[in-house]
Formats: sequence, structure tokens, C-alpha cells
Amino acid sequence: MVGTPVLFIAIPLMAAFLIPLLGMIWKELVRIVPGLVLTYLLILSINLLDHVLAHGPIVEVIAGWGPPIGINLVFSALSGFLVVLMEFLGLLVWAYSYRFKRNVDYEPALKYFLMLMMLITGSVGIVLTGDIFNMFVFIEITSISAYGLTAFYKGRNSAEASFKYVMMGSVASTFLLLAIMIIYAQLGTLNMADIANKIHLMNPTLKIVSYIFFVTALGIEAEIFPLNGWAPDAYAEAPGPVGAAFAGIVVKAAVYAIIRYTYTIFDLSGTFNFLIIIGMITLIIAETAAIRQEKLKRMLAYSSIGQMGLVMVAFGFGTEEGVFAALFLMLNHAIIKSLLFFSGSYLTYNSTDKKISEVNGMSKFLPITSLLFALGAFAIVGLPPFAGFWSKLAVMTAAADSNMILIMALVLIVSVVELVYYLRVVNRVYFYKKEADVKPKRPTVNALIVMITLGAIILLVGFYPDAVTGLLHKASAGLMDKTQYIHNVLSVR
Amino acid sequence: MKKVLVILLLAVLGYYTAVTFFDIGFGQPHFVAGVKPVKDIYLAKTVKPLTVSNAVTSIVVNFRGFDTLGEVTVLFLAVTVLGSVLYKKRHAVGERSVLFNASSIVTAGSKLLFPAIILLGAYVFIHGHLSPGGGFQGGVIIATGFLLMLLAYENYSVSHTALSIVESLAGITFAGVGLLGFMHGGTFLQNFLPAGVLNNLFSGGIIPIIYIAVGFKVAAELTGVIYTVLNEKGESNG
Amino acid sequence: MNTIYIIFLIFLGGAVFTYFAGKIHKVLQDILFLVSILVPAYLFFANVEIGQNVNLTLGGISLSWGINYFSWLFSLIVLGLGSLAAIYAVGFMKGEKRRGYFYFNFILSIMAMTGILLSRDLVSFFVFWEIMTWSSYLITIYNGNKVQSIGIKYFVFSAIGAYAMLMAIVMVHHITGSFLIGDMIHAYPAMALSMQIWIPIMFLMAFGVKAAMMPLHVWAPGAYSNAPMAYTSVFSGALSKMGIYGMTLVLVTMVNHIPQGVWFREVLAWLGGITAVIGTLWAIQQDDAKKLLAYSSVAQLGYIITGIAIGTELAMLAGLFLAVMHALFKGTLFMVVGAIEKQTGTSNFTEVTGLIRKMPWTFLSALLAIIALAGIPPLGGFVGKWMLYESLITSNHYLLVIVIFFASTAAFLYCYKFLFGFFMGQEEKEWAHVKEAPAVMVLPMLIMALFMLVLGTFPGIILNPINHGLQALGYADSYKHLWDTSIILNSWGNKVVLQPILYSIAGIFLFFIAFLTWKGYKNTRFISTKDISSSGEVPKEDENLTFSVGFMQPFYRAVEPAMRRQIDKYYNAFADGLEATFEFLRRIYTGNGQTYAIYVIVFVVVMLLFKDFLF
Amino acid sequence: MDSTLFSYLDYAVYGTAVIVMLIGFYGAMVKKSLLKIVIGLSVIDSGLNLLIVAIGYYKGGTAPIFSQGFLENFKSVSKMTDPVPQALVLTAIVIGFGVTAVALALVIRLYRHHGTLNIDEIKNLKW
Repeated sequence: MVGTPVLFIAIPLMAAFLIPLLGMIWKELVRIVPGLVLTYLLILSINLLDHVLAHGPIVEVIAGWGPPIGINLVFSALSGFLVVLMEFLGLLVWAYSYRFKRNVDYEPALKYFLMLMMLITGSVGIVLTGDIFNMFVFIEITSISAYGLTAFYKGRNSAEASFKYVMMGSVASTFLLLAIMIIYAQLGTLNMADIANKIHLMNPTLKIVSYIFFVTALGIEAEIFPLNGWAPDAYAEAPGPVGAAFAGIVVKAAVYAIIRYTYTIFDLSGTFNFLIIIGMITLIIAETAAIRQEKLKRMLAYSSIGQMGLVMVAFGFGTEEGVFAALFLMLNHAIIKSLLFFSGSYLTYNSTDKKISEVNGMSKFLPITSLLFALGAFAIVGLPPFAGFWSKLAVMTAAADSNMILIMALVLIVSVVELVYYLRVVNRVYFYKKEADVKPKRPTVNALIVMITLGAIILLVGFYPDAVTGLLHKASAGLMDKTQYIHNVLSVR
Repeated sequence: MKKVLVILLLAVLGYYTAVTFFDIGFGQPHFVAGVKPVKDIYLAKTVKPLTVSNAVTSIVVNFRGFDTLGEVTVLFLAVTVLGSVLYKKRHAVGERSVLFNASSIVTAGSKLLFPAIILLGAYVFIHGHLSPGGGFQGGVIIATGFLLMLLAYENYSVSHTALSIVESLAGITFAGVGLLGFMHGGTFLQNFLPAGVLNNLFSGGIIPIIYIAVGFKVAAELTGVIYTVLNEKGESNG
Repeated sequence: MNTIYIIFLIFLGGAVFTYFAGKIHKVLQDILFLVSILVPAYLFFANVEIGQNVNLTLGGISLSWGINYFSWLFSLIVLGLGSLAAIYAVGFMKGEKRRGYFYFNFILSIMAMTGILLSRDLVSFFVFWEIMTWSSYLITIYNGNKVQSIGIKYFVFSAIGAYAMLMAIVMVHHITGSFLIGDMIHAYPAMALSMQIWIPIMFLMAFGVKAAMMPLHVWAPGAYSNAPMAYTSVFSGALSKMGIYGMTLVLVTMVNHIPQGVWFREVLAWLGGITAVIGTLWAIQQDDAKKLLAYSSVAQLGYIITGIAIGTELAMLAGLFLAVMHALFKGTLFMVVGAIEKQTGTSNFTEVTGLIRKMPWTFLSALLAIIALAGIPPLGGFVGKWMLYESLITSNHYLLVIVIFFASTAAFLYCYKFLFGFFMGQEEKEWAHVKEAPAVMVLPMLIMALFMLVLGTFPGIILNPINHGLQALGYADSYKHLWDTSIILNSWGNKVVLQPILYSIAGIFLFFIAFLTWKGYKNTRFISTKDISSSGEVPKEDENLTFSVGFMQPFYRAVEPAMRRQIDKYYNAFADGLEATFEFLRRIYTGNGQTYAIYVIVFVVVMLLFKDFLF
Repeated sequence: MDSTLFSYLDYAVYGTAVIVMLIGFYGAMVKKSLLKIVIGLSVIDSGLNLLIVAIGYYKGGTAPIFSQGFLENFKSVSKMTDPVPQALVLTAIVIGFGVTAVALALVIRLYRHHGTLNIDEIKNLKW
């Protein structure tokens, strides 16, 4: 073993504290160091994942106190998969925005990279931690970085978006704390495995209330329907790569938290059906809102919300197949939506309103970016032979095996809606005449490399899904096996 | 209309929340039967092996020290975000919303009080493992000292660079101590110093060190927050 | 490595390389394009052994690729027509923009169709089906933003169909635990009745879209007429046959096994018949040759659907034979229109006339194709139609015979219009410079015309493979069996009895045309086609006075009331209503942060109130 | 819950905390001024913190500090109040502070950008 899970938190924090000092030595360091940190963590996460797949989950205790006394981090196949995904996307976002911020002053650049790094670290922390209060702390780290990143650009309405996000975020943290305290007051512990072990002792009413508070709080971050008012605004107003980070990293962490609570901690009946219901509502409302959008990033944001709804539905099947499908969907969504955000923000680079009509005819000026955008659009609606198809097939298979015919039909009908609005944009990029006052901006080399990498992954997964399915099967088996998780954590001393 | 709706909704929410907590019960053991709450373990282990008097400190810094690291990060981030949100291209020195000296009583009094406040703050965070208080409380006290000075003097200024250096160094100390523990004992934030004697200043292993770092950090960060916001002019056309 | 892999690799690699070769040299691109279609086609027919399957596992799903006689028959259409159209396309695309784009999608759609025929499992079937859909969609919108809505209509219909199929596929998987088509067929008779009914319906929806069956056909005319003609010949000729292929499989392997299957067949047959009538009536009204052919395609597909829906041995022979013939003559006709459009810049009857001397070879192929289409002996269309009538009569569908007969008689009207509009009439000065299309374009047309002639004379050449194909589907050796019962087959083939008669009919017909042409040519005085004025009416300056304008005016005045109710309108109204609802729904996002916070409280409160119900 | 043990005080502490929270919610959701909204949000936090601390309280319990005196005439550890909620509330307060600071900074930005503090006029992003 080359390291332990705690390094995923400790090293970026150390680096975050160091970067302002390093910046005093050489200003370029504030851009370089986060990249180095993320690269190291990516390598580390891949190594650890390799180890975990061969030898079983790693449970690391902090400060030498075994569970349930101290805080512990769990690096299992599931969390490991998500960590690799997040670090990878984080690295890509960093690489994409490396020169993007050239024209920005030193101070904001420093803060941008700091916030970005903490965003990723917070999300990774949410996934790794085995303690509900610690998860709360990481959620707050993630949210505060997200507030800052949303409001990063002056001149736009970014502060408005960010303020909405802050409002929702505060409400979320209130409910989260309430839920945590209810659990603590009943079971006297904050460790997830320990709670899961004892949850059957709890007063059923209190259990339900705390679950409701948890879902509400996490649902705000995970963009569940009535709770996602902030999401389109924040996606639309944040810098392009940050939108990708939201879709690919932050939401994934929140969804992970919800399913961890649903699958492992709580033993309520009906939670799965509940996930299906809210997932379906989210999916339908988001996709219908997306089709009438006039702004590209808002459209992508709604699409992202919709996909998360679908992920919820897939988790709601409650079968291993369903979990597999949902994880596959998460992976595909992270990669494809990032590509769409990356390429989309170059397609509307110099426009003020980021209207969809401003991408008209961009294919002549930005051929590769347009091609990649089209690839992403095709992939996300699930057309074979691209990556999105396999996850859609997996979702459908899981639905059929759970006898959810109606859900299947609804999801497919909504997919048609999704298809229509993506095709409209792609058609605009390729077949419309460019609007006169829009000046295209050529992507920088690093951005281009990032986008091509993502495109290559989409094709790779599309043509050779075996590259990921083995891992995903292991991860989903790990999530389903609750007793094993409890045993793994509680047996550590 | 909206008000009525909100009040109705809040009434339902309040009812359920209140009932939930009434169910839990106030002022008496509320853990369900058959559960051994962690607080008993914490209380038992605070004296031995940790040799810390203040159980809250032992929890905050040692048992759940990881949370505290996150908490410090949240503060650090808040300052960063604040700087990013309120960043303006040219920093005009002395451009403050409060542009007058306070009366001489206040100025003289603040000068007098300032060292005392700083001393009190330092005392609170150095003795965090012995008595109520700790790094956060001490840090806040120190920051109030700076707030007092900023309010009293028109052109009192704090060096941004110095703040950020203190902040960074304190943060590095915290994370560094954690990593040292990692190298020493195999787990992050593990104690690697001798425990000392209970109720002495030098006890509790790494806990005082961390709390001192936290104290500095909180002080620097809160001062930074105050300073950044104070330097913000209130006009709408910025 | 198995030949099948090599075929797909060449297709895929060829598509990519062709796309990028345009950056190096145009001719290189053309050559690569031809290579990546013709070489796999050759390999397919030379090396792929019938009945041998390749098995592989992808993403934990076991797939199987292979071919049987039935799919081999369709691959003949796909790869044969595909190759010829590819050669034609090289000429057609000369000097056009976005050649790389066109070639790329052309190759991919040929690959996808080959893949569909090779698929022995539902997942790869679906994958190739979707690739076929999007590649053909991309070619449909080749002509820019004007056709955007047409393209999207095509794609939406295809997607609805495809998703219906996906549902059926996963349901089958749920029941059988496998994606193999063989397993599905095996398990079908033992399924629950609801599944037995729904699975075929959902499959038929997908295939019905591609085969332009009646309520699902609205995309077809637009898509067919707006794609570049070099592709439309494949689109209408081969791609729509994928629908027929799938439909046949569903009917034979599933519907046959349940008592309710009769109803499926009746409904399908009638839908086919109605499609034929509607398509024909619309075709007659068109002034644009592309539109005309597009509607005509819809109509022809209607016959084919009727044929296979009836499902007797003779009807199957008829349907499949018509399918092959349709690929041939509609492929040719679209190529003809493409050539005319390429040479003159328009495909409208009201503008181009008198091309007979300018483009004689094109005319020849058009003539033969039209004869085949109209079902006049000695060309193949006649044989097919005859068999279809006979099968309808022998299976007691008298009413349907009338419907089909009406449609095919009415088809004469547009056939005539097509031939006359373009080729006959006066030569306009405007078109004096028009030359014959380049050999690359003419050659494929002539080859296909030749095939039509041969198949018309010796239908056994193609009926034999069809017979093999049907045997692969479990039919008896129908060809031999029908030998004695069918009038047409009885007297054809080896024992040529009817042949001389038919030839004399054809000879007389040709002679008549030649005579009229000659006679007419002698007796005409050269005036502009735009010089005719109707009695008493003074034409305005900007009025188009070509004789083709309002060609069938009286006819469609007669049918107008029936035509007014287009299904299209209902679909559009539905889509508009849907979008209006969506517009309303998205106002939930009011933009006020406080409202969003209230939503959160509402969410919590609702959950708290219904907590006993939910959990 | 044994109702005989239930005194009015028991209702009072939790009740007050919940009511403080509700007041905060009301402020955040009804008041039009951005500043009042932020105040509302921090009032929610206050109520919540009160609630959390109240959970850790035991009747007649001492502070969880092992002072010299405590150790000399050793009382039972179970006489101490629960230190965990106190530790948690410390974290919650700090985080609440961070969020409030960010929110206020955003209010400054919004005021600069829109020239108003009325949330009804800050609705450029919708649908």
C-alpha cells in the first residue's frame, strides 16, 4: 500500500494552507500546486482502489480511536470508485481552467484554485467518511466552496445565484443537524456502522422523522425536485468548469450520502419506493423545464437534475442490478455532462447571455469543440454505441426485473423529450447561420486536451463497457451487503 | 396570503419537531435501552489515557479532531470566499465605511484594553484542555480586540500578508501535527507526545498544541473577515 | 479473427478515415469511401458462412452474431443497393460541401444495417438499430436548418419506436434471463398472455416506424425527400426494409404462436393497405419529384406490409419479392431524381421538362424503373403484384384486394406524371446546357435497371433465395409447393407459357410509346412550355404556366375532402400542447430564493404529514 | 415517556428552541430585505444550537470537566452532562458563522449590483 484514505483529506488541506504562502514565493505556484495535489491523489486513489478490489475494504481510524469512538474513513469498492471519479474529474477541471483564468488577477486565481480544491476535497470527504457528523462538516466545506465558486464572476448575476444557494444550503444544514441530533439522542453514537447496527432499537417515529430530515437536507444538495431551485441558477452562473464540477462531483457526493443513509443506515420500509417517486418527479419536471430553455447552461443544468432523478429511480429499485445501473449512470453522467459543460462553455464563450441561439453555426469556427459537444449530446441521451447507452440499458433491465413497467415507460418517454432538446442544440451548432455579433473563442490547448480525453472515455466505455462494469458490479455488491459493511467497520480496533 | 401559508407550514413543522424532541425528553437519560452511548467512553477515556480535564476539549480536539480540522477549514474557506466575493481590482488603502475616530475615551480605553483582551484570548486557548474554553473561544476574543481597535481608530490597519501568514502557519501546524501523528502512530492526529499530569498546563499530549494553532487561526481569520468587510464601501455603483 | 469482426472493423475504420481523409485529398476520400463499403460487401458474400455464429461477451451481456438464409436475403438488398448507391454517391457528392460528414454517416448506416442482419441477440440488434437511426438522421438533416424540424420528427418517431423495442427487449430479458433471439423465440410460447401480446406490439411499433406504416409514417415523406438523393435510394430502398425484416421475424416467430395472432395479422394487413392508398393519393398531388417518390415509397411499403401480414406462403413470397423489387426500382428512381437535380438544380416537374434527349441513359433507367413500379410486365413489379393479389384472394381478403388494386391503379397516375414531367414535353432554352450525368452516376442506375429486367423475366433467380429464407423461418419449401398451385408460378420459370404473351404485351406497349413519340414529335410545333394559356384567362406575369402545374387537378379535387384530415396535424397539435404544458410547468422555478425555501418546507411538511403512509 | 417526570420546564427549553428556529424560518421566508433574511438564517442557527445543547443536559449534572475538586470528592461520571452535543455545537456555531459571513458578503455584492436589498427585485434568474 502506498498510502491511506486520510491522505485524501489531509494533503489537500495541508496544501490549501500552504498555497497562500507559496504564492508569496512564486505566483504561478498557486495554479500548479493544486494540480500536483490532485494528480497525486488520483494516482493514490487508483492504487488504493486496486488494493481494495483485491483485498477488501480499507477502514481507517483517525486519532487512534477505533469505531464507534473516533471518526473513521471507509475506502470500499463503492467509495473508492467515487473517489477515483471525483479526483479524476477534479484534475480535469483543474487542467481545463488552468489557463482559462489567465486573464484573472492573482488574488482571484488563488482563491479560485483554493475553492476548487476544497470543493473536491469536501466531496471526497463526504464519500469516504464513516461518521454522520463528520459528513455534515464535509458537506459544509463543499457547500461553502460551492457558494464561493458560484459567485466567482463579477458582472453576471452570479451573486444572486449564490445567495439562493446559500439560503437553501443553510436550511439544508439546519435539517441535517436536527436529524443528526435526533439520531444521537436516541442511539448515543455518530458512527454510521454503529448506528446501522443499532437502528432497530430506535423509536420508529423518531427514526422516520430523522430520515425525512436527512433526505431533505441531502436532497437540497442532490437536486431532488422541490428542493433544487438553486441548482439551475448556480450551474448557469458559475464558471463553465465549475458547472462540470457541480454536476460531476458535488451532486455525486450528495447522492452517495442519500443512498448510504437509505441502504445502510436506515432500515425503514418504503424508502425505496419513496426514492422512485421523488426521482420520477425530479426527472419529469427537470426535463420538461429543460426543453423550453433559452440558455445553454440552464438547459444543461436541468438536464443534469433530470439525470440525477433517474439515478434516484435506479437506486429506488433496491436491487443489486438497480444499484449497478445507478452507479453506471452516475459514472456516465459525470463524464458526459462534464464534457458538455466544457465544450458548451466554449461554444458560448464570448456571449453575454449564454443563449442557445448564440451557438448557431459554431461548427465552422470551433470544429473539434462542436464535434465533442455533439458526441456528448448523443452519448447523454443514450444512443449507442456511446457510453450512455449501456447505462440506459442497465437501468431498463433493472426496471424490468423489478417489474416497474410504468416507470420504464415514463423514463423512456422523458428520454424522448431529452433527445429533442439536445438535438435542437446540436442542429443549431451545425446547421444554423452564425449570429453576427458573436465572436467565437478558440479553446486553449489544455482545454482541448481535457475535452478530447473525456470524448475518448465516452467512446471507450461505449465500445468496451467491460472496462468499468466489473468494478461497478463489485461496488454495487458492496452497497447491498449491509452486514458486511457493519462488520468491516466495527471490527477495526 | 404568503404569510399565512408560511405560518401554517411552519406551525406543522414546529409541531413535529417539538413533538420529536419532547419524545426524546429533556434533562434525563434519553438513550434507548440497551445502548452504550459513546459519551460514556469519551468521559472515561478523557482522564486516562488522554489526561485532559475538559471533556469537551478532548472530544473536539482528539476524539473528533477530524471534525475540528474540517471546521478550521470551513473558517479558512469562509475567509477565502469572502475575499473572492468582495474582491475589487484596486485596493484603496484606508477606504473604510467607518471613517471617523471615536471619542478619545474610546480610543484611549481601547489602547488600554487591547493587550488585556489579547492576553485573555491567549489564556483561554492555552488552557483550553483544562478549563472551559479553547481555541475557538480564545480566537474569537482576540478577534474582538482587533475589532475594537478597528472601530476606535479611523486608520488602524492590519497587514493582510501577516494575517494570511499566521492563518497559513496555524493551519499547517494543525494538519502537520496530524500528519506527524500519522507517521508516528499510523493514524492521523494520533497523540505522540507524553501525556503529562492531569490538570497541569503540560498535559494532554498534542491537544494544547492543536488548540493553540486553532486559536491563532481563528483569531487571524475572524480579524480577516472583519477587516475585509470593513474595507467594503457601501455604495451601490461599486 | 472472424470475418464478421473484420467487416465491422473495416466499416468503422473506413468511416473514421474517410471523414478525416477529406482534409488531405478529395479523391483519396472518395476512394476510401468506396473501399470501406465495397470491401466489406465483398467479404460478406464471399466469406461469411450461413448458419455459423460468433459469440462474444460485452459488458456482461452475451452477444451472438451470425447469419441465416433469411437475413442473407436482406443483406443482398442492403449491401447490393448500398454498394451501387455508394458508387453513385461519389458522383453525386462531387463538389458538394460536407462530404466527409455524408460519407461517414453513409458508411455507418450501411454498417448498422449489416449489423442488424447479423445480430442474433437483442442488444446488438438494438445497438445497430439505433446507430442506423442516428446515422440516417444525420444525413437527413444534411441540407441545413430548413430540414431541422423534419429531421427531429424522424428522430422522435424512431426514438419512440426504438424505446418501445427497448422495453420489449428488457421484458424479454426479464422473462428469459438472456438477450439471445433464439432464447426469446424459444420462451415465447410459454409466456404469460399479456406478455405474449405486448411484446410483439412493442416490437411492431419500432418496425412500423421504420417501415413507414400508417399512423407512424408521417416522418417518411419529409425525411425521404430531404435527404441527399444518393442516400435516399438507400434510405427508402434498404433502410425501410429493416422494418420489414423485423416485422417478418416478429410475425413468424411470435405472433404465429398465439391464437390472437390472427388479429395482429388482420390489423397489420389493413394498415398496410391503408398506407398504400394514402401514400398513393398524396404522391399524385406532388409537384416535386422527390416528394412524389417519397410518398410512393410509403405506398409501396404498404403493399409489402400487407403481403407479409397475410403471411401465407404465397403472400410471404409476394411481400419479400416486392421488397426486393422496391429496393431496386425505388433506388433507381431516387438516383434518377438525384441525377436530374444535380444536372439542373431542381427536382420540380413544373420547372424541368424535356430531358429525354439531354439525359437519355437516365431516361432509360427511369423508364424501366417506372414500368417496374407500375407493375407492367415484363418487369419484376408485375410478378410481385400478381402474387400479392393472388395471395389476397386465396386467403379471402377480397375487400383488401380492392383497396390494394385501387392504390396500384392510382399509382399509374403518378408514374405517368413522373415520366412525363421530367422527360417529355418541349425543351426549354433554360435547360439547353444540361448534360447527361457522369458515368459514375449513370452506371449504377443502369445496372439496377438491368437487374429489374432480369428479375422480371426470371423471377426464379430471386424467388429461390426468398424461398430458402422462408424455409429458414420455418416455412415449408413453399416454392416447390406453390409450383403447382399458383397460376403465375405454374406457368413461369421452366415451363415458359405466359412469357411470350407478356413479352408481346410489353412489345406492343413499347412500340406504342415509340410510335406516339415519333408521331407526336412530327406533329408538334416548338413553342415554350410556358406558353399555354387557359381559355379566357389572362395569365399573370409571375404565374408558372408549365403544363405540369396542376397536372392531376381534377383528380385531387375529387379526393381533397378525404385528404384534409392529416394525421400529421394531430401529432403537431399534440406536440404543441405538450410544449405549452412544459412552458407552464417550468414556472415552478420562480426565481425567488424565498419561494424555493418555502418549497423545502412544503416538502418536509408533506413528508411529515404523510410519513405513516410513506414509510 | 413517563409523564410524571415531565415538568413544564421540559417543554419550555425545547419549545423555546423550536420557536426561535421557527421565527428564523419566518424571517428568512417572508421578510423582503436581504439583511433580514440573513438575520433569519442566523436566528435559525441560534435556535438549533440551543436545541442541541439542551439535548446534552441532565438534571443536576455538572460541567464535563475533571477539575481538581471533581476528582477529589469523586462523583460518578454519569453525573456529568453529555459533552458530545457541546462539542458538536461548537462546530455548528463556527460553520454557521462561516455561512453567515459568506451570505453577508453576497448581500454586499447584490446591493452593489442591483442597488436594492429587496429580494423581490432580484429575480434575474428564473425558469
